[in-house]
Amino acid sequence: MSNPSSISNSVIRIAGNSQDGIQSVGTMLARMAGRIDMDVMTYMTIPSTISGGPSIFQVHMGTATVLTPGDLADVLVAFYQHSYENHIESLRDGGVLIYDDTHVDPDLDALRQRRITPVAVPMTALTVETVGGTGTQKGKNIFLLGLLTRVYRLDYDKVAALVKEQFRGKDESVVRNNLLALEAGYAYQIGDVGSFFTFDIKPESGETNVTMTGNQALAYGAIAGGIRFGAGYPITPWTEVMEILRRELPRYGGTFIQTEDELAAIAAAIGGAYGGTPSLTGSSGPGISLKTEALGFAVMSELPLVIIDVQRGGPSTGLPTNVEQSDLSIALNGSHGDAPRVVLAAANVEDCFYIMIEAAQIARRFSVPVIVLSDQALATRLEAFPYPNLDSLVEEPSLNLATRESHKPYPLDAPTHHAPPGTKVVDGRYPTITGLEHDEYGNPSGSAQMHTRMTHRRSDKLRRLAAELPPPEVYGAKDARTLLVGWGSTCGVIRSVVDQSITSGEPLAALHLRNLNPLPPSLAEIFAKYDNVLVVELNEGGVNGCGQLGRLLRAETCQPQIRGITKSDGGSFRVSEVLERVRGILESTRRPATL
Amino acid sequence: MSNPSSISNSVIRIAGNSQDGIQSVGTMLARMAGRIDMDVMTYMTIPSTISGGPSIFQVHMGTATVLTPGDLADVLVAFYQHSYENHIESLRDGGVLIYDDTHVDPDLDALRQRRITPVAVPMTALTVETVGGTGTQKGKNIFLLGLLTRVYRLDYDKVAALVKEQFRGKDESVVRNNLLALEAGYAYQIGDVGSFFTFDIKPESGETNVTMTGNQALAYGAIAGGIRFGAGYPITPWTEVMEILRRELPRYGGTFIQTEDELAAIAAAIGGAYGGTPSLTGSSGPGISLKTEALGFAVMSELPLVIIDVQRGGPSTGLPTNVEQSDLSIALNGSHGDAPRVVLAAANVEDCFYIMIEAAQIARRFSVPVIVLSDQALATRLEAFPYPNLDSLVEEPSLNLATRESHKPYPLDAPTHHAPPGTKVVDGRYPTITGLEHDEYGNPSGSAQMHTRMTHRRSDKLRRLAAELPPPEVYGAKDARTLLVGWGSTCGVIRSVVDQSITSGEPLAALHLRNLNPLPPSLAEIFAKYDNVLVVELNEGGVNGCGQLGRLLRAETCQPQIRGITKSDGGSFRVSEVLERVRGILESTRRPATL
Amino acid sequence: METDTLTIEPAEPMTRDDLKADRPTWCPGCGDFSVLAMYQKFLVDRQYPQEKIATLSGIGCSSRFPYFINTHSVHFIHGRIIPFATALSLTRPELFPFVIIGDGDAFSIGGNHLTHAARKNVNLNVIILNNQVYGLTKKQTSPTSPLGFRSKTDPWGSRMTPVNPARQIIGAGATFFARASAANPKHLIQMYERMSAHEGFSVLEVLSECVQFFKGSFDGASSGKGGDFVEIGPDHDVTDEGAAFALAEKPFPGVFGVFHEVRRTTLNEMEQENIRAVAPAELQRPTVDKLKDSFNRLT
Amino acid sequence: METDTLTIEPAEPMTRDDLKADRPTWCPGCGDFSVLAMYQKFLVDRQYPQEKIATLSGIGCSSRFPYFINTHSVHFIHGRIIPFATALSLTRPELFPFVIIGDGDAFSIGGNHLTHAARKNVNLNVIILNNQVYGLTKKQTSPTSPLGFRSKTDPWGSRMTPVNPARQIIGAGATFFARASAANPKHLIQMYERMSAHEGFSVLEVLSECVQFFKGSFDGASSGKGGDFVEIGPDHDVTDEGAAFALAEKPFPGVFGVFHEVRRTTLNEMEQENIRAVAPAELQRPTVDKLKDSFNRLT
Ligand SMILES: Cc1ncc(C[n+]2csc(CCOP(=O)(O)OP(=O)(O)O)c2C)c(N)n1
Ligand SMILES: Cc1ncc(C[n+]2csc(CCOP(=O)(O)OP(=O)(O)O)c2C)c(N)n1
Ligand code: SF4
Ligand code: SF4
Ligand SMILES: [Mg+2]
Ligand SMILES: [Mg+2]
Repeated sequence: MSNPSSISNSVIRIAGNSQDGIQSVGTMLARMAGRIDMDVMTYMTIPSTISGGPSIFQVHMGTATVLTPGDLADVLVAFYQHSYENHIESLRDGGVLIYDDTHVDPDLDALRQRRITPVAVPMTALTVETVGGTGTQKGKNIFLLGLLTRVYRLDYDKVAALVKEQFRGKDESVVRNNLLALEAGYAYQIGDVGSFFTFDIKPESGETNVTMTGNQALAYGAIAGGIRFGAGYPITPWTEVMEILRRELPRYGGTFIQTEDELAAIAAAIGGAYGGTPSLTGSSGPGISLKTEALGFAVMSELPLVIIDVQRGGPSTGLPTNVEQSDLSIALNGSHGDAPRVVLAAANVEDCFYIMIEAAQIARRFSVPVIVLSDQALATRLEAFPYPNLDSLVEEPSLNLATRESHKPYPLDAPTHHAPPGTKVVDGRYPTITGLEHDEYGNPSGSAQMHTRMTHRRSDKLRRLAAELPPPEVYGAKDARTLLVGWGSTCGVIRSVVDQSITSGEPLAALHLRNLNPLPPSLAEIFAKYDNVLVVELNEGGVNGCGQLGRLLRAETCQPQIRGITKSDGGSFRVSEVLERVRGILESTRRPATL
Repeated sequence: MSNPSSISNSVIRIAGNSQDGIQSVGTMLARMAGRIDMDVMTYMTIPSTISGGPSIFQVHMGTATVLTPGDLADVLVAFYQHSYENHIESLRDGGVLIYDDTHVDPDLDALRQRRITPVAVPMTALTVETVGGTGTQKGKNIFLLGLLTRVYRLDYDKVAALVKEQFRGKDESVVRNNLLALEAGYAYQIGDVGSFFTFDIKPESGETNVTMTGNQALAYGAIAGGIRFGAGYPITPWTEVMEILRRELPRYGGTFIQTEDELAAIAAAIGGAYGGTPSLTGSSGPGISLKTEALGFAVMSELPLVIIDVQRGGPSTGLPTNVEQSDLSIALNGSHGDAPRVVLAAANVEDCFYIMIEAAQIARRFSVPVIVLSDQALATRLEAFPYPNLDSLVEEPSLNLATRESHKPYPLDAPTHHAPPGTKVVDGRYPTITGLEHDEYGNPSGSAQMHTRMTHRRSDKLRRLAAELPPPEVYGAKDARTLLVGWGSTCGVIRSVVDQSITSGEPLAALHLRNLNPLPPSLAEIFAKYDNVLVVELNEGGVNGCGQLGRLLRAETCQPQIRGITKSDGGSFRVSEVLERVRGILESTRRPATL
Repeated sequence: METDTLTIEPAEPMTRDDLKADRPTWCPGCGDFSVLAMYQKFLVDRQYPQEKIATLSGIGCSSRFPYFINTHSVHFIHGRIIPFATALSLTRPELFPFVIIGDGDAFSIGGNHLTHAARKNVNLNVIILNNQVYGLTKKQTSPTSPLGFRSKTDPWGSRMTPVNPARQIIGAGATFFARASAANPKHLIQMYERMSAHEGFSVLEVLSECVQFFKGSFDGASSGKGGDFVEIGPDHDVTDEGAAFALAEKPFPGVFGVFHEVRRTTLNEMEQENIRAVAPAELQRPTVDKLKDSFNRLT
Repeated sequence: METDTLTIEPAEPMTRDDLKADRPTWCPGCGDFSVLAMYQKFLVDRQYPQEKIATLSGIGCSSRFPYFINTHSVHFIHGRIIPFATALSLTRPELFPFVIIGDGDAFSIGGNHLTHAARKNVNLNVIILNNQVYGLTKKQTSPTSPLGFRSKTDPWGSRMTPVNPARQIIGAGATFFARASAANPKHLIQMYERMSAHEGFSVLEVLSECVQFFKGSFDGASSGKGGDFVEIGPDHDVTDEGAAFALAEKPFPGVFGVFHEVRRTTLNEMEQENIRAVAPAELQRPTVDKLKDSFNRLT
């Protein structure tokens, strides 16, 4: 792209130290985008020490669909020399570099060669001057927000309103100083911003968006889904979900407790479910491993339960603040014995909200544990999405203690409907809920026939659920010979790959799986139509390059054209990276034919 | 078979109450068989209450190969009416029923129709008379042993020697009374035993056998493999392994501790391994689930460790005293993240011994955790096998604290060799062993490249091990179109199925897997030669009827002719059952072709 | 939240027959029989509505109660019933849950949960059937096995200082601790009464002989067997923690009765506080309206 | 069993520089810096052979020690380093292992292991860096957080009775317990000395301020900050458990020094007993011969 061009979407990367408040300015920018009906997606890195350190916040916003946080930035903001050095390669040729010339000394020649417009702004100095600070750098981020409001021609008043909201409840002077900083940034003579690019802002549709992170969406989705009890133990990146639920559930008459460890947390959640209260637990990596014993009890005893796994890099303590999709295998197989459970994976932040409602419903309807997979990228990413139709979505949970004439907790000829204690049973025979193999009343049974039938009963739930699922939709080119298959947070990246492939003349199609256990129907028929089925996922590849989902799909369909595009580097996929890998595979599979 | 026939092998089922000492008479019979160079395999059930109750002990012995505990019995001994009623169907037509006529009143007509020879023996009364007992039934089992010595024409003196050994250390009078009971049983005029059948006893080859259970073999295999530290928590059927090691290890200068739970047990075993002592832990079902978090640490930190899983019926508390092969999935996939570990499964009791030596070696050579799968059937089954060549097998473990010039615990260009504390490092840089992703020295690293390379390093161990494995051998008919694939304790049954298929004109072949992760090479090529690959296992079948191994093999080879023969009824396979299932599948797959 | 659709006949009093379920599979003579019988008698005496009683166990011989009593029951996993019951107690305060577990379940694998529940003063009744051995797995050393006890994992006799239940549980912050014996059913039932009357984390240790693997273990506490069953005297101040610790230090077979009973805010009350801190009008508003408030802040 | 193939120059004394590793990533001002510095000084003072020191941690800010000290080190998983270290202590008695963990690691997820190790009197030194908060996960309530502490999981202030480390650890049977503060390095190093001199399960609680999430928590124990650092007087009898419990009950900030020190057979000694019970000649026989004995009994 050359300047000045009119662009509908833009990627801004703010690079500094986390102490500079780059997360809060990025969040406000994203929220602003959401408010004026733009698509938006963010990406941030977490500094390696608790007290902070170098980090970035990237905002991809625009009126055209935003599916990824962006590969390369259009605008890079560099607060420090290290910010400049580490991130200048992430700025596209022809982009704009805004830097704090108190701290940054760029190589102007190199920039010129890459047609980058350097814009020196004495941010630290001007902020201190405006706010009258003491040399602490508070307000610098808001100054930057003003500057970006100018660059992107955003509505100043709306941005100012956002700043006021942000500091609501704070001291009067804090609000005033920040507004001063905003104004100073907005007023700063940055040069001819029109020469950078023209940012298209469409008239608003009038529809409202909400802007939140995946962790927030999971928590509010749980409440919308009727969850009223939860238990957890802190671990990154799951912690935020429990912190929100701990704070919010009492408003709904519910309770969330922090337990002494993850083993207690899942035991408590099962106890809550036994009591008839829709319940959840959750964790990340190590905590999920610890929950697998009790998970097996939930399967065996047929109690409804939702378990959230916000995945991070593994194995063991691994990479706590990086993304990876390597918990699919444990989600499917964790716990000894044949222990069928439902596994769902959220595709994006919006889906984090809806999938929790769905998970709670499935858990209740089938009396089964449901694992919801999210990941570190979703957890920390902001996205704007249409305000959900809460009126039609939200169900008021109620405790059903209706008296029953008789009750079998494990009827061989009917689905389980848990009768919580407090339920009177007129025939006087009360149920035992158990982890031992049992007869219909929950009494221990070592009978061969009973174990056969009960085993079948437990897995039959998944068959019944599968029968309800619609065949998954294929996205992209009708004439594609290659299908990309994905799951979880890579959804947007894969769609972008497909979009780009279509314009680039090597058309691809894509299929995204939300239901991982049971899988939706018709996969074998769909796959059979393609020469190549490439399963894109963030974990390690084995046979045929297949990762954890790839191997599952090979087992399921036995189609050898299933191959994997995987990586384990702690980062998400970039669009260009996937495209390149796809091309590589297509070339290598084509080659033998031409020899 | 009609009487009198000459048979080389015989199955005896003793049915009574566990308090009657049927386990000890069965064990002596098996040991006797082992001593005179017969093959032998036993099977027992465990009463459902602690204080005992109805149970059986079955002994299959003979001079022809014994591969299973036997489908139907040639001789049934029934102590009580319930023993007779519950087990008469397990006696083959034409067999011999020996019953205690104090307690049992058989339906002689029905027996006649099935050509069964009923032999009434007043066992209780005669024992009381002989031993001068007080009406307690002590000695009844030894009386029976005498009786069977006569029926099978065993060497009386050898049996008497065994009885003496059995009561070694007991009071003089106990030994005497038991010998009296033995003699009384041997002397009892049971009628013309020659009319039952003639039991072929070949001259002994002079080679010595040992007779033990799978649990014993695992424990002694661990010692032979150099294990000198272990930690565990009791759980059926694993407990006996830890009880033996607790008692035996001090004799070898080693230690085994009972910890407060399974989480502590594996942590301790990893601590032992860190100290440079070959270490193990183990458990069954629920305890295995609890160990998966720390298992991931052993993978990440690359420490050698052996983990025994004596499988039982699952999920959850499941069926603690029944057999199932349903922990393969957790053995392969338990623990979050990509956590590659080695998985081996013992094929029979003899193999329990050898596989432990192998596991300890692999753990040490590759600095990796190795899971050894056994199961409840192996755990409680007696088998006789040739006395191992201990001189060539046993290595004296030694702690290598040789000073190193420099040491990287995780070198990118070389395999890990753990340097336990006490190792001096001349360049002064000491290693950190860690569960976080790390650089070569064990310092935390979030670098994309490092995670990629370290992830690869960890799974590369399995690739290196796989490259060493010989392609598995196919057993059975050269011209077979159907291959049975098995793993674990069903090895003998599957071989029997193949043997029978060959005589019955529908020839089958079989392949047994001991290495489940990594799998041995050439499986795809081998499978490709067969129209049907039927994976026989004791767990639940999904797609194409495939169980846990079946699904793995489908993922690995993508060959749709892989089907499953599975069951979850808490019992092992019978030969006839597998044959029938094979025929059923072959018919159903043939049908479309003939339509 | 409760709904009760069927109309019920005026309730007949609950009898012990109503509470009978499967015949216990314990060994003949096992102490647990008497603990069960007295549990049934106690429930009948109290006339709790049958459907509101929950019998909750872990894994072990003692944890087989759920099969032998006809109430809503749970046979959970080994060592984790305390957090399970904590959740039930917090979310369903109108129920009458009783946790019944063994010494291994309580003090070995489940020790941490017991300690934390005591500290947080969860409103819960916990009955620990102490037979000083692992019964179900057939004779391994338990944390309460006495010095010198020969088990399959300590064939040479255990040399580890056993857990002192009174000391550990009171030390951890339990607001009620009492001790009874299966061999003295009359006293046992009194202790059930006292325990159930207490609001807060209540533990009742019951010595219950394992005749199969530790026969005679409690003869010293049985007057019928030449021992002495010493009850705590009326001058013991149950609110005096120091005095309770002193009782705990008495040598085997120790004393029986209520060691300690104090009132402290329960976790249940604290969590209810959090709900009560929400304005009643706010609590009554429909979920969807409250969710909208949150979403509106996120536009 | 040891083999030492390279011949080594006569050892130079170990210096603090030898013990330096990566620069700590703790927040500036974190109490853990001083605990580390004194740990290094203590090791240098004692001149343990560097290769025989093992620094063992769980997970938490405090558990980052292994990266900041140049010894054989282990950064294990959350809450389980005690059984790990138990095995190391049992199997490699010639080493000098130090366990360094946080309050969450020790008392929350790891509470049961701590209690059982104390009961069994494992010969081990455990240093608990108590900052009364979860640091690494950014401010949740820890078992030692005081009443009223506002965290992200108790935004309205914690209402749970905190664990009293001295009471819990001595109560569980630890044979050594001392208390120190990161803010008083001179006293801290004395406590390292005392702890390391003790044979048996030794716990040293060190108050170590989390300046990021609980600033000022220990000002009350710091004379420089208007508080009082009260040392235990010479007339305290460390063998008197009752006296130790009395000290444990002193209100915040409590007292510092050695609360309790007694000698009891260690688990290490008990397990060595089992080995020593084997005749020395038998112990010396090759593995293969002993195995043959067992196999011969199984023919
Ligand atoms: C996770 C797990 N570990 C181990 C077991 C095996 N197990 C069952 S009961 C039990 C201990 C029984 O002792 P106790 O709790 O004292 O009960 P008792 O049988 O003596 O009444 C053990 C170790 C299990 N079921 N689950
Ligand atoms: C099994 C497991 N659960 C949770 C975590 C997350 N986690 C890491 S450190 C920590 C607690 C930190 O508190 P503390 O032990 O007091 O150490 P501090 O950071 O305060 O020094 C938690 C919950 C984890 N790593 N593993
Ligand atoms: S083994 Fe012991 S505790 Fe278990 S039922 Fe028998 S006597 Fe009771
Ligand atoms: S968060 Fe607290 S404990 Fe952690 S390094 Fe910072 S100050 Fe220290
Ligand atoms: Mg017990
Ligand atoms: Mg802390």
